[in-house]
Amino acid sequence: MDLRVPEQEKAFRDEVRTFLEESLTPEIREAGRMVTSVFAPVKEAMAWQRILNDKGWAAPQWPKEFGGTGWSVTQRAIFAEELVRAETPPLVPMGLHMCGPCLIGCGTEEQQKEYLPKILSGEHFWCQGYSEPGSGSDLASLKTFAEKDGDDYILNGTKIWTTYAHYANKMFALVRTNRDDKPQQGITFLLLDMDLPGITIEPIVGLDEVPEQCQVFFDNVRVPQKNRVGEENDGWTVAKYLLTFERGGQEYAPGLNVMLEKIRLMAEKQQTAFGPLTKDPVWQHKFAALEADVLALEFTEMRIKSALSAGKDPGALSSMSKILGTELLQNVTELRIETLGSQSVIWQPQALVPGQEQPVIGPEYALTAMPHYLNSRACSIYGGSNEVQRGIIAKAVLGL
Amino acid sequence: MDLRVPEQEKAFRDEVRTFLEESLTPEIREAGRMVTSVFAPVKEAMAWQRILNDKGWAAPQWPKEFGGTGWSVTQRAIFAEELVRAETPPLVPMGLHMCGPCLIGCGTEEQQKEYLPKILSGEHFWCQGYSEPGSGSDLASLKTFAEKDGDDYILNGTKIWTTYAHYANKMFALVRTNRDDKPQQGITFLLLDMDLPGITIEPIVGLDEVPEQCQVFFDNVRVPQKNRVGEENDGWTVAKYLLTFERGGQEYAPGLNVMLEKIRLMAEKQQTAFGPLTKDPVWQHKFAALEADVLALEFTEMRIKSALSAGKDPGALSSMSKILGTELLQNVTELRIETLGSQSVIWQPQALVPGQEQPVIGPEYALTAMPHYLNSRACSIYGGSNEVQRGIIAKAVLGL
Amino acid sequence: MNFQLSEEQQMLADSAKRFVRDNSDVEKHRQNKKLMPLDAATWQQFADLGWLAVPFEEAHGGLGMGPLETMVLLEALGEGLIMAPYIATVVLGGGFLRQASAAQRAETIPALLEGKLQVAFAAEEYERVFTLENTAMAADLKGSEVVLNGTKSCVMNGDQADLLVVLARTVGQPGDQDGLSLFLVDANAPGVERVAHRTVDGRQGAEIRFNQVKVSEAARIGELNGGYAIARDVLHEGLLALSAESVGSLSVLLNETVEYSKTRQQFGMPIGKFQVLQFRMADMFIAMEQTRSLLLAATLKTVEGHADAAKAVHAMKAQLGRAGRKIAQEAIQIHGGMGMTDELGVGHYVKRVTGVDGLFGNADVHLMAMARSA
Amino acid sequence: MNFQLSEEQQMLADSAKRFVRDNSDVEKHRQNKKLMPLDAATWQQFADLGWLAVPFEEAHGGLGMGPLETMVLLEALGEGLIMAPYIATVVLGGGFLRQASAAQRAETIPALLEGKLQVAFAAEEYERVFTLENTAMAADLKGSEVVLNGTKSCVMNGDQADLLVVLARTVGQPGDQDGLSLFLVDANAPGVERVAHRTVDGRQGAEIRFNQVKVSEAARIGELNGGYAIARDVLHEGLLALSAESVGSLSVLLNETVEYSKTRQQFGMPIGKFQVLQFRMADMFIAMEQTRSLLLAATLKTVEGHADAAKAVHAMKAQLGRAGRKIAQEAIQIHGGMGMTDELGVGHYVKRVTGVDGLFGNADVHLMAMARSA
Repeated sequence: MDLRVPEQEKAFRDEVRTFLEESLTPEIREAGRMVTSVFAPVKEAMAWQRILNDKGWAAPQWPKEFGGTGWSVTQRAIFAEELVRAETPPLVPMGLHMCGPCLIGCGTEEQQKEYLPKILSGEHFWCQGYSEPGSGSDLASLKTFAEKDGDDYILNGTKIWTTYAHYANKMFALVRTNRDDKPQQGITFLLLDMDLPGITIEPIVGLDEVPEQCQVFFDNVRVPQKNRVGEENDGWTVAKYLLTFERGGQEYAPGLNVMLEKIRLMAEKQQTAFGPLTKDPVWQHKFAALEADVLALEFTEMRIKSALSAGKDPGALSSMSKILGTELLQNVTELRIETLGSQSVIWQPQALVPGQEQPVIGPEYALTAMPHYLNSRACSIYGGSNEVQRGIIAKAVLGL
Repeated sequence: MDLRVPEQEKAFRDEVRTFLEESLTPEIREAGRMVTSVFAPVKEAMAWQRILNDKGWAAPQWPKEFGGTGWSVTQRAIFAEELVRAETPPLVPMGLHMCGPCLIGCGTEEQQKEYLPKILSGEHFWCQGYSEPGSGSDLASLKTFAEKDGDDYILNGTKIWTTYAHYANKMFALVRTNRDDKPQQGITFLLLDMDLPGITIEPIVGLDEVPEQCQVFFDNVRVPQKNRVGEENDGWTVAKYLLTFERGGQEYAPGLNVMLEKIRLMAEKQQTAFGPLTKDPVWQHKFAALEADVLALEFTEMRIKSALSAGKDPGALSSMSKILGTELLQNVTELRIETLGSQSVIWQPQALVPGQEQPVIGPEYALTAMPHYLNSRACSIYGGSNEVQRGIIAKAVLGL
Repeated sequence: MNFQLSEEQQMLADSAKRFVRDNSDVEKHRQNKKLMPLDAATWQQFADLGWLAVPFEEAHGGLGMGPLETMVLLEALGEGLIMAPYIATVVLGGGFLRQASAAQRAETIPALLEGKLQVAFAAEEYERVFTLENTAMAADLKGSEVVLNGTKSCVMNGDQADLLVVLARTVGQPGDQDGLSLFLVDANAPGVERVAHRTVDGRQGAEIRFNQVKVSEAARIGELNGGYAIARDVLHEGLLALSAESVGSLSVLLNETVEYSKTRQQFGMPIGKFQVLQFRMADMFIAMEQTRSLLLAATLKTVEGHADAAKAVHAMKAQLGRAGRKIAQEAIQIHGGMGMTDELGVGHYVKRVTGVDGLFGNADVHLMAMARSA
Repeated sequence: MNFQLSEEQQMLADSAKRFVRDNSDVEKHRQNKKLMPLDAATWQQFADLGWLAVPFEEAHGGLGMGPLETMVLLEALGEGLIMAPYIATVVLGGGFLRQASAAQRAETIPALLEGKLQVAFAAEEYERVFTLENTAMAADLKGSEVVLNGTKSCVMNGDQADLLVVLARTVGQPGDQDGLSLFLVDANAPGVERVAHRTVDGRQGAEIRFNQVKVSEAARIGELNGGYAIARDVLHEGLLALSAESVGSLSVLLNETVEYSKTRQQFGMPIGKFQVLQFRMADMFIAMEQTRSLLLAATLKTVEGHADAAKAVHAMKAQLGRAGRKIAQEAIQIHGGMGMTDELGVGHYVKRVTGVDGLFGNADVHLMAMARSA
């Protein structure tokens, strides 16, 4: 057992840092600093993706033959950490992290050739049509129906929580093609253009007043059958491939460490009647408890990477990292609003729009605190709610 | 709305205080101070009951005609508070608070005349035969069977968690008399002598090394049918009468306040590197949070009493007071062991036996901390586990 | 001991509940995404209903009621998420004006009662954790005048106020209770610059900069350097009102969550049938009722002048922060995606409850104040 | 980065697990209700297996291993609730002796390795919240001698120890890191009075009173007034071992609770089918794995000498307290009445985990130490 980092990995980290230093524009940096969600502002995120793609680094997790980097587990982790430490805006994940892998695993060669390069370049902007008003955590109950008609499917129904559908020109969707099968069967994975006749998009305004999500309505929308990925009624297999592809899941600790350090700096500026807040034992106690939790998560994530590097299945540890990562993110954003007191009550969502010039009221560092606190409440809901995740641990890990 | 206390209630409180001052012996006081459970040492508790009974105050909750005091809701609460504040040992509840009320509500006049005076005097020491190894929170599943035979029932089976069965000369029990009915039917409420042939008692040693509970085995035990309370197969009605009788339930806040104050005094004696622990902001923060919780519970309990005094049903508030009372007791005992550090790790259960002379190792006030912490873990298990209680709130109050 | 409302209190509660049934502000919270002027019509209704007169003595034209009646009224307003600045103008503003000189009272209270005067308490400052004694903004004595320089932050209703009550330090250091003084300042006086802003809870406030603002001795409330005790007592009444309002909001959050869970289907049944959610809603219920109990404790102890009233007020604000956080977070989680939208009422209640913890010291600040007032 | 055990470590783990399978101490925890002498046979087995030699350099007759190997060994011992005083004698005692003078080492280490010497670290004092720097007991310099007076409390293994390592204050005040010194004291020296006691976790310790106990300069470990740094580093190794052992115990608590919930029937089904209990056991699992992660963090950072190793040790002890409390409480609650008995193993594991938080500073003490070491 050791934590040693081989020389070539140190060199790799330096290479990434130098690249970031040289290629991040002031606009992209600002957008990164102001992020209050897992979804960054589209314009800056896409500008950043184009820069990364020019370098060949837009999709390190993809196999090299499809445009990936061929990096090791450790290199990919280093790259991800450095992006987080430099506070770059997160890339929009629907194409690069969701649709792309499904196509790589289950798409035809033709589909791969047609779509993958445009995912990398950003020419195609994807949204994900999975959830429906009646099926949130219970995806198997989805109802949007695709009826065969000649070479096409005719789509009717509605999708909800479709992030950035109003920016997207493509959607990958799970739709029902057979009502008689068991719920998880009879579902098909389809690709479709967002400008097809019969599609209506209604943005949903969130608690932070940002229309990040949408509801999308399908009224007799014609989708060619060649846009199907995998077999008909076998869409569940395609969607599940993503889990195999992203074994080990996302790393949360690096971002949490960045946020903790920023909170510490903010707390240093807050004066109590007895000195700066960082000297207040009650604040110290809360902060230390969170630091301990994040350090534990950091090592849990290292145990996952170590297993992956050794070609083993990290299994149970991955199930818990989503729960811990999202709940610690919520706790960290909560400590931030507590640290800022009434400064976090001042509400200026317009000031978060990149490039706007209106002066900020109050300390600028307080600007993102409340929107991020509110937005982060969603983390324990989407991507398989934390209730679903705890159920998985109980059943799959503990055998209950 | 007001918190005013009428003059006659103040006078009543003074009367109680004077009585306690005059009649508590040093042995009884010591036993009260050393209590680490809801069950006090038997000898001192019974001595105290005899003193109270001589005054006519052993069962204030009983109707006056059966030996109660005729006090108002408020007077009873004042009396209970003063007992707690004087740290008297709690009276053994099985006769006075459990069997007695059932007999008052559902016993025949003959049963009432035979048993109630001896409950008051302590001549009869009762234990409660409800739980069985297979039925804890799920009482309806009990299996101990009473078969009719002439004028008797013949009992076979076993009861568990029978507090103080090894001291008792009487048991009130729920037994199955019909296996065909629905689970809650077919149960009968029986009274029996503990010295009957066929009864075996096995004390169960607890985490605190005290044999407080027992398992009781019945091997063809003959119980006369006249010892039945209520109708055959209708024992559930008898047992449930207790809920009606004790509407509003127990008050926890007075005892919690006493414990908090004792913890504060202990904390004052603990030196940190920066002064007494009571000046440590982290300790202050924890202590204040508990004080706030207990103050809230105190007023929740006042709201219950106010409703009862006005002849109203406190309903939902009673359901939550058992949860809060027991969990705050657990939190308070937890803060106490935290306050005492390694002093609470020293283990001297023998020093808690009243009247023993061996010198105590470490501060005497630390003696009860760990046994009480461990023993109090049971509070959220017995008397309808807190899981059952939360289920009641969800279903009966919130309609879920 | 008695927890029943008097007939008069019950009438006030009924009238407030009727008003709220007809005038919930949830829709306004949905619509207002920029700075809005005061809703003058609603305010006039408040005046007409006599609500502005509640805490004033009859000698001043008021109804001679107190914190108990304010509690009853505010709890109802909280249920409707009513955003009228009652606490800023009537409870805090009125509280200070009742302690002002006869001349000041004569000049201000009649206008306030008519609904013609808006007040704000300028207390918080940037980068200073809020407690009254942590006030740093200096008021310099120049002869019989006082000159104010500095900035007050997040002054609730500060954007609409005609009159500001300014807490400033005339001597001493942050941390000293001594040396604070209170001044009535015309919000439009020379040197007063206000930058209005929205707040997360759909209300409005202002950053207020004081640039060589001169006030006369007559503008002072209470003794020079003796502002702390007055500010503390008035603030405590404000916190009682804020908590009463929040208890109203919390009860709606609980009810809406419970009702939503009965209709929302997942995995073939209403989510309210899942034991985990049932227990969490039971805990929300317990948290809410415990908050209500502390509201009663703090209000009654204040009204009756118990020695531990201040401690109970701190306990209540702390509980409000802790219980409010818990209930709000669970309300969103149980609503799922819908809880994250601007569309449903629940999100607006959540934002109010979250904002309240940030105002006038959060839960930790008040737990430590409890410890100090022990 | 690599989290795989080396071949040697794996062998040690296997041998420890074999031992524990054949020698669980749970039955002894059930039986021992009074003070017991050292289980000499087990201790001799430890010596024969080479375990006493683990952390000593080869030059001293040891195996030249370190905290990683101690971790592997102790985790296995924790699974069997083995009560042999390995941490007191080998980890803490050995840690101090390795820093002692050549003469002291020659006199003690061979005996320790043979299983003939028991050691105890006398650090805690009554009514003093434990941190090393909070030590008050005075050691007075009289010429070349030092005279010890005072009482050390809850000295684990103090009842059996032949040799005591005593932390005392030679100058300064509680709170000062400077001015602490360490002395090796014969446990049977004149003026040393020991009152043995049981501890909640089924182990034993002693109150040790020092009455004019004279020790020579040669008995000092390290520099005069310079004991703090040595004591801190040795204690940190002790905390690593204590945590490793506890992680073993926690994993048993989790497993036994999960297995019990699969068999215990209530309301017509195994209680492990109730969603609320499933989620709570999932949270127990998470808490245990997070503790294991911090154990790895603290141990590896210590072994490799990272700058933040001390902070990680504090984080680990804090997590151990918090996670241990949570897992222990849930284990009892889910076992119901059976969890409260002396009969089942679960209660003994609970008592060990509860005791561990009380030793050498609880979770709060170590969270604050984290803050100071930031």
